[in-house]
Amino acid sequence: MIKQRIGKIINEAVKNFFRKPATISLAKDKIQIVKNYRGKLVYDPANCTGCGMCVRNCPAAAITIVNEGTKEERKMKATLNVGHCIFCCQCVDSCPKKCLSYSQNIDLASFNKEELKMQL
Amino acid sequence: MEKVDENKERAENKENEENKESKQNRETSERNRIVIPIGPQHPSLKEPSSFIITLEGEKVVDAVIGVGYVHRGIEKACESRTYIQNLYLIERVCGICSHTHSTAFCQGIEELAGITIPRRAAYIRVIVAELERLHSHLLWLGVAAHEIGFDTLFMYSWRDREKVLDVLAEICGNRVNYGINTIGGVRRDIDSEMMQDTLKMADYLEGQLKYYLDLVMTDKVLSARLVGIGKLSREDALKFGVVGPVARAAGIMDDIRIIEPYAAYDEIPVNPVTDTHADVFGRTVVRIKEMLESLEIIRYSVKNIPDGDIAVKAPRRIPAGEVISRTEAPRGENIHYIRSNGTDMPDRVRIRAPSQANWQGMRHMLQGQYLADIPITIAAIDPCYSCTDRAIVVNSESGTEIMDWQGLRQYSIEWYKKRGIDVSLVKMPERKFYA
Amino acid sequence: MQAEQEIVDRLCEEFPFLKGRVHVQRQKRIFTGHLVKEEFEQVIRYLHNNMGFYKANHVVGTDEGENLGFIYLLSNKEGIMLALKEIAPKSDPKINSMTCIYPSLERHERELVDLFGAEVQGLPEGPSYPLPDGWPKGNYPLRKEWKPEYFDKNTMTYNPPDAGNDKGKR
Amino acid sequence: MVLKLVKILIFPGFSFLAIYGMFLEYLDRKIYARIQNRMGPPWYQPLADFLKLLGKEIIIPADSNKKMFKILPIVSLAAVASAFVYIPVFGNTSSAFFEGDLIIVLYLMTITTICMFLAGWYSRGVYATIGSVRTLTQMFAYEVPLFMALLAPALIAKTWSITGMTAFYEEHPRYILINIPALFVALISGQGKLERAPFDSPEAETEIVSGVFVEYSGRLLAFFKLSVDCELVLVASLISAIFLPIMTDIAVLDFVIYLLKTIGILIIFSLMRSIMARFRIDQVVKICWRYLTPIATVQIIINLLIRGLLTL
Repeated sequence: MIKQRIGKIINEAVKNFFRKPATISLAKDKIQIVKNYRGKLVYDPANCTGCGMCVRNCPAAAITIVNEGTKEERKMKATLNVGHCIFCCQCVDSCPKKCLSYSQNIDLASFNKEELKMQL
Repeated sequence: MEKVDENKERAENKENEENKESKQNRETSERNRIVIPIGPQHPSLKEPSSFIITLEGEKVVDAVIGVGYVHRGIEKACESRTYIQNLYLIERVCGICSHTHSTAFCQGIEELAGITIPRRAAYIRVIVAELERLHSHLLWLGVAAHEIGFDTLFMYSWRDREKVLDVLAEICGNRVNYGINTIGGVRRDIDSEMMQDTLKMADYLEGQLKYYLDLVMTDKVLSARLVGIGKLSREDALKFGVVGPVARAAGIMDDIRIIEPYAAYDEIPVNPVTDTHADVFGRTVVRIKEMLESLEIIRYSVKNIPDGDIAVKAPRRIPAGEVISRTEAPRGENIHYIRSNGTDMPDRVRIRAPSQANWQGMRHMLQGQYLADIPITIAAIDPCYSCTDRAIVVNSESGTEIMDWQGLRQYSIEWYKKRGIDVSLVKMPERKFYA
Repeated sequence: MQAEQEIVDRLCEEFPFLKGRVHVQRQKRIFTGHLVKEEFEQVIRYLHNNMGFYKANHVVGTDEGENLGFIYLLSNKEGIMLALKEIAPKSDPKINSMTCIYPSLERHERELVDLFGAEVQGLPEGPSYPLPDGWPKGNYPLRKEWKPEYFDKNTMTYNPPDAGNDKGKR
Repeated sequence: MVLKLVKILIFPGFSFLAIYGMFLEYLDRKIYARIQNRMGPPWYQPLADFLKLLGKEIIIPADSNKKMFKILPIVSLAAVASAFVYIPVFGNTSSAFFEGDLIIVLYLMTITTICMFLAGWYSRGVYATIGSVRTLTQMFAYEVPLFMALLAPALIAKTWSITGMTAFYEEHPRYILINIPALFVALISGQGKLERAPFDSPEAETEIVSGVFVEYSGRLLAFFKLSVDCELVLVASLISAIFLPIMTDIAVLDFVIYLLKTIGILIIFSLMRSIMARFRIDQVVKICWRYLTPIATVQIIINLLIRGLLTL
């Protein structure tokens, strides 16, 4: 039989009292994110052929890419609805020309619904 | 002749009276009940579900359990999305055990398409799965501690869980819904820096986990609240078909990692963890020991991970067929049934999450408990409502009537009248006690 | 594969109608063909009583066009999973509840009632789920002909387009 | 007269009590947080909570007894405030004292608990009803050991006045040591009295939401919370006055010592709160009657014997 006693955690409690807290004050400090964190998409229209693989594979139907120019002179515009985006970055994997990548920008909240539709 | 009749009559009368009395007693005990609703919103529930608990004093006599508030129709939605899109949908079946669902789904499709994933991908899947088990069990430990009012342990275990989440974010790119699986392998490789961080975390966590195990074993207050609560014996566990730590705490070894090794578990040694307590205490011990086991698996796989590709190309259209894929989720056995019809969308996807199997034993566990033990009993199966999406009903054998406030008052007036006090003159407003 | 083949052989021996309708898909997986109610009940009772399939993991409902399929997933101590299939026509989707031998199936069978419109006889009384209260009768969301886009969430009514009207089709 | 009013209402009376109560609540939360390796609230948090609650809408359940529902928080606060008058804070005498004020303080302390019970009972919620029943059950459990422990030192001092006891123990500091078991009992049952973890099953958040306070909102809740804070001060000061009568004759120094003593007791309370899981209500009753009451009884017997020896 193991000897049991009341309040076993007391040693750890006293030790932690003098330790630096594990939490941060959100008002003062900045949130630290790891380097591989998936954030907002970055779009580079230079190579984009408008194949639409990203649009087809997007599980949340968040990204749309339209060609505003002509077939010969492409002028690709990508729109991302951050409100829909689930940050899986399947579009980055799907893109055959590597036009899409992700940034570390995760501070995307907005009071306005319209602002969530972002031009990439 | 008349005398006999009289006697008979008397005897009959007596019998009737006795019957009446016993009936009255039974009725009294049946009516001496209070019904309290727990949920759909309640501080002890982390997700919506409703428990209508009938109490006799502080003891539970009956529980009507309603789950299904988070039914999102994922299975129907799967039928109108491509396999790639489904991957992310299925990952969102559950926020805590998302990797195990996507692993089961990917495995199933890979089996249908006849793909063998690279060994390195299998190892990465194992590492992420074990990290997920760690974070899920640490989360559970915190929730369980909170349910019994032990907030210090709650904070400590969640502080340690943060370390696991940091490693997960580093490997997968997100804290939950990792998005690491893809059909044919994994999406991200693991580099040496990540491995170092993982091992460092494992070393830190091992000390902490051993401390928690020691704490649970030797703290008198914790064992006063955990031992003997929510009993589900081996026979009952088999009868109700519970899975995961609930079954393992009752001495049933049902670890899919051992029974039917998937991913890289066929190469990695996994030691079964079982316990014989068959109560909340046993489940706690099983979970903490499982975490220690997970650390060993992580260490082994990080050290023995083979070089090579991380994914093979998968076709968009999956050949027709049907498959049952099983994985071991943190909460138990997770079954996916997938049927494809040769197009790029599945014909039918069926997910049997572990929580769904564990709800059935809840009736047995709740009856005869104290009200104060309901939260920890519910928490002990680590219910995941979004996985479950279902509801079960537990009927008490006698069948209870739900008393409203008026009924209770009427009962109390009668109760006092029997003792010579008439309280019926005291005015009381009308109200419904139970809504 | 040895154990799986033995199970298949034993089943075929016991039930001649199963011959050629049960196969080992891979290690630890046995699938049967669709059985009608009477055949199915004989087999499932035999599996439970005589062959050590102590656990029923799940019931999967499927839509087979004209019929409804029910796949009972049973497993034994070695972890061999047997998918036993039952079939019932959509016009008369009556099956018997298996909760008498597998109590753990209650929820899963209840779900068949709500989502597939199966009439599971012998199921213990209880409220409907997982669908919410006030769900219109005759709407079985997991049947193939039921399309979520025709369902109006606010009025809780299902408004399929008329046969000749192509406007609602996608 | 004016001086007396100032003493009762401002310092060291009600205003001081309220401010000090909030300060102790902050300290308690901060210590609790730091033990749990968290940041904890900023210093103004209890005040901010109080002010915020003052501005909130009051919702009174339609079926509750409205008069009682409104009056109970005030009665509870008033009971604590009037009990505090008899406890020496500034200097070694309290603002008001007479022979027997210890009994009055103990009964005023009970009134706050009764108020909570009634508040739960009259608000008629399911959780509130269960909470109030538990409050009452717990009161029966801790009251006997707490009262016995607090009265034991009075037996030696041969006075029922807190000020008198302080004076007696100041003269005979060695007798303080005799009361150590009673101090132990008083600290534990004091925790029960304050309904703090591990004895917080009357307001267990995960079981019955917040017990008796579940229907309260706005100003009424603010006053209830304030009275709970003040109760903390009251219990801490009472224990420090009875068991730790360390006094100098300089009033300001005494006040500082008083603050140190109460903060010390609060630290013990906070530590106790953080190292244990919540007891079930039946376990609370068991602990109080099986362990605490016998210790308190033995203390009473010892003190009676010593008292007999003293008179010899």
